[in-house]
Amino acid sequence: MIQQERMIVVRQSEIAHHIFELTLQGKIVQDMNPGQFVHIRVSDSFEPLLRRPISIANINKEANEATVIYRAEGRGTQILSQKQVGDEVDVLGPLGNGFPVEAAPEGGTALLVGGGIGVPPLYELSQALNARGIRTIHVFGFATEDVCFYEDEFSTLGDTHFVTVDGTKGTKGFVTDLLDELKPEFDVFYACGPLPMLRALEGFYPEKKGYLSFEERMGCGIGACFACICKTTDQTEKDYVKVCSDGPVFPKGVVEL
Amino acid sequence: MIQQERMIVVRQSEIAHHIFELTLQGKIVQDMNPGQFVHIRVSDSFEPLLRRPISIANINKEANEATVIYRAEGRGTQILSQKQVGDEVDVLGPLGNGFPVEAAPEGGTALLVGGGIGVPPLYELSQALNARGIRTIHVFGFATEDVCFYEDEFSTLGDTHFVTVDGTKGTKGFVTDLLDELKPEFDVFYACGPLPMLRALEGFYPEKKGYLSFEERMGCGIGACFACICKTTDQTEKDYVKVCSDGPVFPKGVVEL
Amino acid sequence: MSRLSIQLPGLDLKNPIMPASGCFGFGKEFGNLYDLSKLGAIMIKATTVETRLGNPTPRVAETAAGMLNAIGLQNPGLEKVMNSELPYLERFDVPIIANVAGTTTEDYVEVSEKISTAPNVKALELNISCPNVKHGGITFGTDPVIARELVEAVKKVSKVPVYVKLSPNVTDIVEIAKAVEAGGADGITMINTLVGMRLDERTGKPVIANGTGGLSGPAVKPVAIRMVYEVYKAVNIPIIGMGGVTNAQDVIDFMSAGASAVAVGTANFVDPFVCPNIIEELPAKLEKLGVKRINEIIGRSHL
Amino acid sequence: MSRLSIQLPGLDLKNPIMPASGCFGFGKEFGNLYDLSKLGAIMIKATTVETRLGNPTPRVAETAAGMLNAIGLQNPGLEKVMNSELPYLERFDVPIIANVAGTTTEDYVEVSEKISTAPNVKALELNISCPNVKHGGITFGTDPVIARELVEAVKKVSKVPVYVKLSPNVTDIVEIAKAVEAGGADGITMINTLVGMRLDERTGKPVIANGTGGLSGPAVKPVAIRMVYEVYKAVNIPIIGMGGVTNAQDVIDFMSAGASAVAVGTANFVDPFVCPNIIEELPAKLEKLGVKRINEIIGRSHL
Ligand SMILES: Cc1cc2nc3c(=O)[nH]c(=O)nc-3n(C[C@H](O)[C@H](O)[C@H](O)COP(=O)(O)OP(=O)(O)OC[C@H]3O[C@@H](n4cnc5c(N)ncnc54)[C@H](O)[C@@H]3O)c2cc1C
Ligand SMILES: Cc1cc2nc3c(=O)[nH]c(=O)nc-3n(C[C@H](O)[C@H](O)[C@H](O)COP(=O)(O)OP(=O)(O)OC[C@H]3O[C@@H](n4cnc5c(N)ncnc54)[C@H](O)[C@@H]3O)c2cc1C
Ligand SMILES: Cc1cc2nc3c(=O)[nH]c(=O)nc-3n(C[C@H](O)[C@H](O)[C@H](O)COP(=O)(O)O)c2cc1C
Ligand SMILES: Cc1cc2nc3c(=O)[nH]c(=O)nc-3n(C[C@H](O)[C@H](O)[C@H](O)COP(=O)(O)O)c2cc1C
Ligand code: FES
Ligand code: FES
Repeated sequence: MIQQERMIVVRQSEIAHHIFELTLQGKIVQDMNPGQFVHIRVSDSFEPLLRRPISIANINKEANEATVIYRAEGRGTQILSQKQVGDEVDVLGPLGNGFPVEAAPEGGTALLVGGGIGVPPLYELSQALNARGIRTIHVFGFATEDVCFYEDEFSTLGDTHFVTVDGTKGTKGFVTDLLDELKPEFDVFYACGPLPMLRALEGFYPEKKGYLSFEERMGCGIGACFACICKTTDQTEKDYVKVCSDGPVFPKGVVEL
Repeated sequence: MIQQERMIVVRQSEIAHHIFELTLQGKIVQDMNPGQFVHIRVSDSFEPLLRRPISIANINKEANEATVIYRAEGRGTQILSQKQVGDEVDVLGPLGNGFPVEAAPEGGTALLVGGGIGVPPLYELSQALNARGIRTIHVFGFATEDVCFYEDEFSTLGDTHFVTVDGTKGTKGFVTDLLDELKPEFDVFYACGPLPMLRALEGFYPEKKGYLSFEERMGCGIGACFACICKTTDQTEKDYVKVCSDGPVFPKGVVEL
Repeated sequence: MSRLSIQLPGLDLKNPIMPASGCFGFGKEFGNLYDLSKLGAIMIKATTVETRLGNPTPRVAETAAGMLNAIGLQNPGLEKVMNSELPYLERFDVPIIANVAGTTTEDYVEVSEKISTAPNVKALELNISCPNVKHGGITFGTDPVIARELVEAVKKVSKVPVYVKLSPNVTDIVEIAKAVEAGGADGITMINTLVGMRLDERTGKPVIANGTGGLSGPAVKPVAIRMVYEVYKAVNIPIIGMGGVTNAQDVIDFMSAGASAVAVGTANFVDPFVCPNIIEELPAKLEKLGVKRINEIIGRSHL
Repeated sequence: MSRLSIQLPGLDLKNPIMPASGCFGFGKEFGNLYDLSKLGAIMIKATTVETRLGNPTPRVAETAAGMLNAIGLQNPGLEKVMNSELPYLERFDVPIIANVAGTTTEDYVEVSEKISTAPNVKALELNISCPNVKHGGITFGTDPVIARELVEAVKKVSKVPVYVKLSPNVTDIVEIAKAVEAGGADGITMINTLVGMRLDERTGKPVIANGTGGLSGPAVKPVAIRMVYEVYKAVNIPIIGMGGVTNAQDVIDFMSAGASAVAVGTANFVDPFVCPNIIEELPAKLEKLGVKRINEIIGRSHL
């Protein structure tokens, strides 16, 4: 169930250039699933006014702790990055529908493709898949080496490959270049990242099941304001979907890219 | 000279109900005089947007420290009251023209009349007068006992009398009631407090020199925006004065009350 | 509760608080968060004759103490609203105000005639002021003659009282208010959003795909209060005020200026529980003001 | 410095930054804080024929990310401005834009004719938009015909280029902009303040003695940007943009929308050093955008 909670900052650190890892404690952690997101109000003032949607990167139900990883770029995320251990953060969540872990066949292999700040939700997903005995292959693209993160964390879960636009880490280029080269064997793929990446992936593996996680500017985050809609390819049944409440994860082919 | 400085919070405590005493350290302390005020920006955000004018209650030039005493009531002063030791506060000052200490004759007596949150600037004034060998009598009015402050501090400087509207501390009534009763002997009076109090005092001692400190809603605080003007009684030379830059202290009779 | 109750044409309000149109969808999402029967009323999303897909995304952008939106009247269309959306709301003890939009007078008439027969629709709100629709809509809100004619046409067919939602993007809002009153409007709701724009810092192009968007949130409250104040002086029909309401004090302010009830828009995105929270805070606020019943403060600015 | 320089009718600007009228007095107070020669220009406080005492206090009130003011054109009058205020500013290497206000056309003509002869007054800014003056003023800004006639009358007597300051409180600002262009205006400055109101929480009465006041500050920036964007498309004379500018990014935004220079108002109260600070920040901003000279970004939103 969606709840609003003043969660407590348990840890916060900068794990890459302007990339922060923030762990929050609160009871809404119990309801979280991989691929869902939280809507964070970074300040009690009117400035900034709107909440910020951030994916859930790690869920620790025993400790009631959830971790998010975000880039502090604009005004809101910068304020968030200044929160200290013990501070309260106003969180609305968990929101949206996450990745269908059960879509991966037992004993099978899942390919996880991430781009930049789209990588975080794949960490909880990878853990959930591994917990079900599914092998995971991670192929992640970043702009430059200094914004890469979680190499060790992902490596303990499965094969992990990095590609950077400028070649400062891993191979040089985009994830699709690396996928062309690696030709991984897998049963289902999951992806989160910038739209051009999702667009490139959409038709990349025509015969495979795939799930894409989308981003869109949001108002409410709960499906009420129609800010975050995407057109569907199949305009007969439903003309559009809402990223916040129908998504952010959709089976490939659902959203018009 | 007026300067802008990020002063450092040295101490802050609640000394009466919602009344805070805040000590700030910075080099602009060197330029401060009794009766002047500072214009404080309580937050780097746009909310609240405007600075808050607060009188200087104590000046410690050796330590580069100045103290202000304020009531945390509205949004801005509430944010100010949450500042911790070590935090920075954006201060513009010192502003305005303070109390003319030299208006009290050597060896003479000064009557200091204050109302509520108008009392703070009289503390630095009283010290400055005492330092010049002038005897001070303090007559202060407050709403209730729980918002009274600095009784000990003033008592060490001179005779100190409190009056409260509800009679919970000192006599019951207004400062003018108490003055009627006390019939203090003095050479010059200085007053700061709500307009009705100043108005009552204006004609109270027709034969004495007196100085009144005014409050008005401010924009710039430096004389540029014409927000804080008061009409003058003598409309020939100057039609109006600005509380922020011509005042906040004016000889009695200057401002139309 | 009668301390907070308000009687308006067609509307028996438990309290003067209602979510504003477009900020609450058709209620379902918030119905999962709290009991909608707590609300004074609900203003549902604008309904048009046909399904509308609205504008391309991005549709929202943040501004200082406010936000821009250009949703573009996206809605499933009259039939689906009546068959799939309104029935859900019947389970709650709350009157619905149906926000009606369109491109032509005929559009407004058709939607009004039909939607006013829905059992829980107790009033209409004619959206003659949406700044995000390219054809029509906006002219209805800026021309007093056209506005009056539209109201007259709708009044002929509506089974429930008709409120008209005014645009703040006009030189003289009082003129429009008087025109819709003359046309037979039972009440006025105001204000809709101010037309604004935000540019992308890097490219310099508008952030919102539509170019301009409607500004809402705390930033616009002073403009809204001023307009409610002016219109209250000029008309004899009740006003439902809105624009930047986020807490109980804002409600007091709008009612002081002359509103008989208050709608909450953008604040629902900041805090989805804002409406029930305000309702809970109101009695204490009234206590502090020494006011017995909330209707006593309506228009007190003018005393 | 030529990276930031801008050429406008009558104005040779070192940089496109100038304090907005009414937010900088006649410069003296800020002249004590920094060297005014750093500024692109200075827009001085509105000047009228006779001394004006302005409105009763309180004259300002804070709002969410903004403020209201109702100063009421207080100024010492034409003669004193020319004899006591303008000469002080001559010691600085900075062009002055004289903000001209009045109640009748004759007032505007008289002030314009005389003040345009002052050696450092390089342009006039006709304030046809001040919302805080009861008689006249406001009508000039909302009626295109009257606005045009006023500009024509002033153009006949002014020795320097004439800019016209537009009011945002209109249904169609483009119409007014075109009218003043047709009347011979050399440039447009925009926007003046939006009419707003704040109520006292306890009494419910307006905080500002005048009742309404003009809203300025970051809250209005989206409205200002939208209007500059629209007017830029419609006229061929330069625009000096303003409304909520607080930093170098805001300057980039206004110029992207179509402004050739930018004025800073309310922000001077928040940070008296804001103008020189922005001027210092601008080159780095341009660097980041890969722009050589600042005039390259004028109107880039429209490309
Ligand atoms: C479902 C979802 C999950 C996300 N998960 C993550 C994550 O795990 N880590 C991460 O770093 N980022 C994530 N993002 C992007 C993140 O929401 C934006 O980077 C953030 O909102 C920008 O806020 P700001 O204060 O830095 O920028 P500002 O420029 O101050 O933002 C202004 C406004 O634009 C919105 N906005 C700006 N960029 C984006 C964007 N890319 N997507 C949506 N809204 C945006 C903001 O929410 C705000 O309303 C996610 C976005 C969505 C929709
Ligand atoms: C020269 C001068 C000296 C002052 N010295 C002191 C002092 O030593 N201690 C103290 O507690 N107070 C003092 N005040 C009053 C103090 O400035 C206000 O209480 C304070 O600004 C209120 O801010 P807020 O955030 O609590 O209220 P809000 O309601 O958030 O204020 C909203 C706006 O109104 C203005 N405002 C509200 N009340 C006043 C007021 N009484 N005077 C001027 N502006 C006001 C604020 O500055 C702000 O711009 C002084 C005022 C002046 C003009
Ligand atoms: C996302 C969004 C969508 C809106 N959609 C509508 C709408 O469909 N019909 C309408 O009359 N007003 C619509 N509005 C305007 C609001 O109902 C309200 O008039 C305005 O937002 C001012 O109130 P606020 O500041 O509390 O948001 C919308 C506002 C927002 C923010
Ligand atoms: C206190 C104050 C006084 C003003 N006085 C004038 C004036 O005399 N003439 C004028 O044309 N504009 C006046 N303005 C409007 C500003 O010049 C400017 O157009 C407006 O404030 C928007 O800019 P900002 O948001 O940067 O303040 C005044 C604004 C303020 C805040
Ligand atoms: S953000 Fe409001 S519907 Fe998705
Ligand atoms: S506050 Fe601006 S002149 Fe005094």
